[in-house]
Amino acid sequence: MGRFLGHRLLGVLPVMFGVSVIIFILMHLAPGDVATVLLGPQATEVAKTELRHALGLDQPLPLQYGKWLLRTVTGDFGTSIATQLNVAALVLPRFLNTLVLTVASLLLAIVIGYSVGLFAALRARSVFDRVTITVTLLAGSTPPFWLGLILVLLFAIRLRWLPVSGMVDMAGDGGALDVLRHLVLPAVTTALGPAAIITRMVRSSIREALDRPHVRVARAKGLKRGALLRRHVILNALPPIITITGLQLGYLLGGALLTEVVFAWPGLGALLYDSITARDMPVVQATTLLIALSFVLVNIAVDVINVLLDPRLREA
Amino acid sequence: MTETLLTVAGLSKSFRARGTGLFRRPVRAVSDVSFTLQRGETLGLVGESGCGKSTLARLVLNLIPPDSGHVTIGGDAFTRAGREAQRRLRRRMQIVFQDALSSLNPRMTVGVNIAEPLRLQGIGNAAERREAAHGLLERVGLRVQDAERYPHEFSGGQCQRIAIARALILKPDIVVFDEAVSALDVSIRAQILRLVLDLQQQLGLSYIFISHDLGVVKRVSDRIAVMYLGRIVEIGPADELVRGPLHPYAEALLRAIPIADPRRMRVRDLGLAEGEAASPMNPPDGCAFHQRCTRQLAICASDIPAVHHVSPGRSTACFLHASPAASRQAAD
Amino acid sequence: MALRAGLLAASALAIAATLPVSARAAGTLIWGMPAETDILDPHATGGWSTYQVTYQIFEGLAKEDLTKADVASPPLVPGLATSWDISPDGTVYTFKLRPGVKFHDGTAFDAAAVKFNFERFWDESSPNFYKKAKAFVIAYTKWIKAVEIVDPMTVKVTLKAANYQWLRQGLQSYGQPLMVSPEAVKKYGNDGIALHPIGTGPFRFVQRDQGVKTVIERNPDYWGTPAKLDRIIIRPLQDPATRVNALENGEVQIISTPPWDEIQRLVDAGFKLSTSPNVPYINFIHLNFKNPAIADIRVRKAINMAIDREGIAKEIYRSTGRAEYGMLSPGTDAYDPKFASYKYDPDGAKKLLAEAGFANGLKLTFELAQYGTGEIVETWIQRDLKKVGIDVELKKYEWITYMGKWAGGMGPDVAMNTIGWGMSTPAWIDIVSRCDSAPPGGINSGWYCNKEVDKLLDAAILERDTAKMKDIYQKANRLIMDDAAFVPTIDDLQPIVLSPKVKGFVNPPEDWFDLSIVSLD
Amino acid sequence: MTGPSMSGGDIALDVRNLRTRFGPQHGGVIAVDGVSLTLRRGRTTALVGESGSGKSVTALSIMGLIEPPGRVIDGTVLLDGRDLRTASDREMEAIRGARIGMVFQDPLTSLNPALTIGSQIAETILAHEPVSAAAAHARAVTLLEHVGVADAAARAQDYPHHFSGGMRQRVLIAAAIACRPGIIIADEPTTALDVTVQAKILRLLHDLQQEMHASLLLITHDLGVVASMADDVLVMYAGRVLEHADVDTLFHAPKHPYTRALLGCIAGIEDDRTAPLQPIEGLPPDLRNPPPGCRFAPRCVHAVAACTAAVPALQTIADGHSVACFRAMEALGDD
Amino acid sequence: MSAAQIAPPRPFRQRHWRLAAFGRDWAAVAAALLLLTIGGMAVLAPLIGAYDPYEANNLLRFAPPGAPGHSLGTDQQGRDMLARLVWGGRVSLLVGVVPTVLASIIGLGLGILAGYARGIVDQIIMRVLDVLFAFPMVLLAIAVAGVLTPGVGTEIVSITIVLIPYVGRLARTATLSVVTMPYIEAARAAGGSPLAILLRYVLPNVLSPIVVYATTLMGLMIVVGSGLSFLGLGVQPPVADWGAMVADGRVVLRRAPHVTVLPGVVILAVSLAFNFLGDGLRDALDPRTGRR
Repeated sequence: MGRFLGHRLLGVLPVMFGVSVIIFILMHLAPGDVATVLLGPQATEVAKTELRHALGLDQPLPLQYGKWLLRTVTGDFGTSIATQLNVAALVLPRFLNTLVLTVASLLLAIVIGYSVGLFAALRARSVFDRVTITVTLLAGSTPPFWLGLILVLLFAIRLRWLPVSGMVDMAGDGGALDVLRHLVLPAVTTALGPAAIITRMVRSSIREALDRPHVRVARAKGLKRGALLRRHVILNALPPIITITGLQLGYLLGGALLTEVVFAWPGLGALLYDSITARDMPVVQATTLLIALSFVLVNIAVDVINVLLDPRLREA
Repeated sequence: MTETLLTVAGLSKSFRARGTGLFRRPVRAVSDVSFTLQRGETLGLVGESGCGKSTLARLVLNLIPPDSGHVTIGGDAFTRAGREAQRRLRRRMQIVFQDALSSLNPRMTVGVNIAEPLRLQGIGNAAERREAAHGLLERVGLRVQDAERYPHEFSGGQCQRIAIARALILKPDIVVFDEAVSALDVSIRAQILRLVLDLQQQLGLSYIFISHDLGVVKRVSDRIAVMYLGRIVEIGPADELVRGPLHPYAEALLRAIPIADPRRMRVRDLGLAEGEAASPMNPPDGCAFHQRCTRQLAICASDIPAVHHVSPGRSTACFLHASPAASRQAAD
Repeated sequence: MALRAGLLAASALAIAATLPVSARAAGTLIWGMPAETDILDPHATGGWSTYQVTYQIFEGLAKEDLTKADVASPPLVPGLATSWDISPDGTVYTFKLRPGVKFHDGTAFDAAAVKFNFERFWDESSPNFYKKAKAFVIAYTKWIKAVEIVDPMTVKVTLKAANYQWLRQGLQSYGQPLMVSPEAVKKYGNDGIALHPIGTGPFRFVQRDQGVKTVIERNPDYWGTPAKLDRIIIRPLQDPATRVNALENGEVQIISTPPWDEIQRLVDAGFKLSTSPNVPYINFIHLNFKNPAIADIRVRKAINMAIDREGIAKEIYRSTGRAEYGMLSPGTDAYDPKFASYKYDPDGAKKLLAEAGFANGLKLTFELAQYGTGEIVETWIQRDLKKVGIDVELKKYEWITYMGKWAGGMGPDVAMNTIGWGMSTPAWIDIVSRCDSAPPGGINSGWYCNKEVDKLLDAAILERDTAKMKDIYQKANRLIMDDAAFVPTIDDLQPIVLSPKVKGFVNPPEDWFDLSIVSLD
Repeated sequence: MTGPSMSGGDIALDVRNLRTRFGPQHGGVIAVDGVSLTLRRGRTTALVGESGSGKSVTALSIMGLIEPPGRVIDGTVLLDGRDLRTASDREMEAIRGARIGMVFQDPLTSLNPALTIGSQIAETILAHEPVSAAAAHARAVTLLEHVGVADAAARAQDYPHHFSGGMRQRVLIAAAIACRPGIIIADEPTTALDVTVQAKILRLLHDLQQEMHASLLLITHDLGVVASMADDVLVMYAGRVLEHADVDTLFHAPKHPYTRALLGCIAGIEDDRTAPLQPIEGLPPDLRNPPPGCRFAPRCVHAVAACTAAVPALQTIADGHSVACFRAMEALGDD
Repeated sequence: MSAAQIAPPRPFRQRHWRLAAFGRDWAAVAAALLLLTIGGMAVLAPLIGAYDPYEANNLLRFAPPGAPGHSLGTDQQGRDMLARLVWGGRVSLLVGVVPTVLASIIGLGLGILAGYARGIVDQIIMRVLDVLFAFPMVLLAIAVAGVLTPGVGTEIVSITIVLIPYVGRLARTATLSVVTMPYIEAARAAGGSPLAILLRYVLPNVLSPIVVYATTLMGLMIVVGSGLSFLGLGVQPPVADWGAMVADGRVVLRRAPHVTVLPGVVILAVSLAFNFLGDGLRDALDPRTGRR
């Protein structure tokens, strides 16, 4: 187990390296000049050159990358070009905001997905099962940004039950309950897709587990329904379910961007979008790495859980 | 009259075990296997699961490269032959697998499947290949119309007929059957066995017939080779071997088979071999069978017995039947 | 476990959903802005949306009076200087400083503080020099020759040459010489001012939550009339629909740049619309003189005549825009509302095109920045040009890419590009129309060059007499439009929608506002 | 060998006219079509047939383990006078594992890979007896020893993948007999095993049955296994029982042409290579569209017109010997 | 457009295509018909419809659906909604279909190569795909689109790049399961060259899960592509695809909800149709999965 974990964690490095190189190259391929953006159209060429020099943008690319890498490895993510804020100080609160949205959406998706999926699997081919399948397809086909708009129209504008946007009250002192109120619509919007996927996975995985021979053996032993489901069905159906749940978490961490835009949720995705458009390289790099890292770490966590669930893997 | 078609000499093959940790060491699947096959003869290869018989089949067919040893077909080196030479030699030896359906390409019609070896070998034009396939379809007991259907539309027995037809389309000298009837029901199995025997008679084929079922092997084979943990422990004429097995493992195998006659054998009469088969991942020193052997000698735990010729056509790898010199040595 | 936690969260959400919108603290104004403010250091920032915040925190020696809406241009009034004296040759400015002013951190404002600030954004030899500021405040500092302390409350600035627009040039976007607390600079470093903006203004900085909000509160020790509001929260709400929704739900009290089509509905619903008739900027199209077709003046005139500006102003801007026929922005002294150039005349345009040899049509490329909500004006222009036989391909670029292309000048394959820009000084016109403003010297993106115009512009800046100065600029404007060098289009009259509770808001001829006069019911 | 005893107290399970259908009422498949059998204490009954003959479905029907879209549609399953077909789910749970133990075909997949061996045996006990988990586990260890697993206490903590196929089958047998059921149903218990392992498992099943004086219903396609284990034999074909006899009669005086043909098909170890194989021609019927009359008729060399006209009933032709064939009483040569 | 929705299906065993099975699946048939209709309308857009999608009519702004002459109403510029939906479909379908096809071809190639060659080739390909995989899909698309000039071409390129690792992984898994099939060995025993085996045995058998997956992906990419357009990274005006139409309409969401609702419903319907079609294909191509 320890070796497995060590091995997997070591594997994170090349992936992160690859991610940072790609982002670095992409950002440098991007047209547009940071100096023009920062200094405005009036700035003289001399001033722009000086700024580029000050930012180290006139150095050869590999050198720039190497310096960046060296600083990053020592934990220094630099200063945002656009806002002069410390990148770590800028990115971390945004990451937490995204985490709030992501975890809330995921919990919602899990509650819906696990219960509906299980119920549908146990009643295979029933009306409920068929409806579930259709609804999950429908949910998976709904553009979330559009759904967000419709929900806003209904619940925020027409009914006025919930705030339109933001993470906290505009005045900014609403406390945890206020955050919860703001969380409802974006979380529902974001949760819909993952809930659909999780539902389908739970359903198919439970159905597959129900078909395994040892379930019949367990029934032949006279096990009660609860014990049967718990010990012989759910336990064995879990690995793919956990894998897909982990994937959802990973994707949500970086993929809730559109929801963040629609609801003005101050998350990481929106920050990254802004930073890309502002060519704010240090922020883009830090954000991308953070998102990719969380994604990779979530995948590792999923693997670890699956290994713990499966004695065969546990011993290897 | 006898003509040696196939010579297998000293074939060995190890695999690197999958996974990490404990079982990283190489697994010896086949160790130093030698035999010959005469024209028109059937050699039965029998052994229990994990004994390496399927690996041996793939080695003989050169589907996987051996670590050592070689295969010669009719005097031509097969292993380590040039690509083109190897391709041509493949025409002389074909294989029929256990899972007939999986051995047919599901995206091709039965006719195309059967004709496929011709195509891969670049023999004939489309019409000729088609005709050849039709001819073989009838020969294996199916109808010409079946050529246009797809494999999944056929039952297991029918699929095996198709697979046999495909194996025969290159007009090979040798056909290897790898557990070809094991998955079939008794009545269908008998049909296929009869077909296999009839074809041999009609076409003068030589067979290597691999199975875990000694009853089936005995029924079709002239000679039988018994495998245990990657080695041939005994080889000899089918009748002799069944009547009087030399190797203790062959004997144990025979005694464990229930006979379909309640008057002659009940469950109490079944021979119960000691222990369980050793793992190929972790083989014991010396004779692989010695821990289970009721008649083991001191030497069995340390030395690997060589193959000894006991009588014409019979040989075994057991110290009990070693040459007198070896026996004496063992007794000391 | 995960299941139970999920249930908890779900029930908490359900409870939360039923609660009413909480009451707000009185005296707090929340403003929904379309853009995030960037660096809160007035010497090192360029965006007007940022100045809408920094203007409340910082002050300059001179100020523009933003409490009046019905003026052509905001009058220059004393700020941290109670008065200034300009030498007869126009090169020496002597500022008398306002006594008794303290920065928000308690630092006294005096000549030393002024000197310190000048050193920071101008004097490269000073240890206090902030390299980053140089590029921003350049329009102001490039004229400076010397800065001297005359006495503790008097500062003398000597210019390299006369420039009667100099004071006003310092109050435009892209770097303003506002006074920053020297103590704060020493304490937090030059870069630290962005996070600790400490000035003398009516509001002081409270908190900045990047991308979420910026909070400022009343400066109780303000030297002038104290601000009426306790607190202002500025919220970046990039999405226009979000801004409207937030306003209607009472979450914010003011929004900038409302969607045109929603304005009337908002007004009908009881919200107040405020526009500025004299905005200090203008929307226009650069025509590219390097493009073979555009090089023909008949084509340039035809384009000018083909566009139905009044239609756009009415149908798209919903009367919050005004058709423009010249290049002087309305927020300057020199603007003449009666100035006319090319009237909407599609038939005339067709005739001109035919004369130019394009009777059978013409294909042109039009570069523009992507605004995110559909380029409704540009597509209108595209349709209008189509009617006179010009096929326009719209090439849309993401903002930063576009900035580079625009500032770098158009290549010969491009016919036109567009921008909305301007200042409350007519001297702005230099930057886009002088020969030596061709990239990279300036933003004359279409490579327009008329020596006559240059001469006029040279003279204008040396003219101390306002009336004569206006006259020169109007002559230059006439020349430029005779050349049909640009296509001035429609001005956005800076519509702002306010909750009826907001009192005293003034929409002046400037890009930013004086919020100290605003109050809430 | 004693003849079948007639005493009713001997009967452990009495199955009458069992019918099980898969799929809809029309167009479905009758997988078990009127099977009757009687299990006696201390005796082994073999159900023999080829794949698709309905022998496994019969066992599952008895156990109440048929799952939708399958359904037992007719018949009675009498256990001590109680018809299991009318029993509630809860009652069936109490009977399964406690009164009837079942061993399945594939020991590789019949154990839950995620649970220890010990807990999979103990769960049978815990499901039926009010004992502590520790006590159940202790009994599981004893059971493991009983079925011949060495070092049982340590191995109870192991997971299935540590065990060979034969050992897993021992574990499954231990779980099936944990509550000492009066009836053991073994569905192809050795099919997936090597022949040397098969011999041991057969011996184990036999010894346990004797020791517990239980009834064993042995389901297999292997006539060798039948010959060595069974007291009574039922031959099934396409969902129906064609012949029922004691083992000696069945092997030495079979009456049904199918039984006889089947015996002719087996490649016995003793048979000479020169002896011609006598396969049954044709394929088993498609149960979605079964042939009229006797279902073996299309493949039967002795079939006459009557065979396709009506279904021959299972008729007793001698004490303990019944056959479902119109020509059962005729002397038929095997051509 | 949670990218998570493109978690690859587990590969299934190959069976021959069964048209009859597909024909029985009414949902799939209906979906196919819907897609054909919408696709046909998009392709034939210049030939049908009474209105120019770009012609604004200022007198008829925000006409609700059912207005005379404008069955689906008009938008904020008075442009006919139906015409715009039809013309927008050209772009939306292009962006949904083309990148999926491109990525399928590239991913299939890489996946088969990795699965068939194994060893170092496999390692290199999979590590590169791992890196691409670690980018959240939408962000990678935005990063690529942000670098290149916005437009249909960019949208296609960025979505293609995003999809490659997904298809590649599935193709590799499918290849790994196919290469162990006995029919591959049979072909080798018959003397088939590696290339012949790759083309005649591996490719056709890996293809069907990819086709099914690609069909489902097309539905998702319609949604993803519309999301990119929603952010302004898509087509150039005056052309507007469905996502851009939603984005355009959101400012007038209250006043004229149909301007936003209609394109959203169309995206949903088309995406749903691709999903149904994918499910239908899955069932038709693999008899093992039961009828729904």
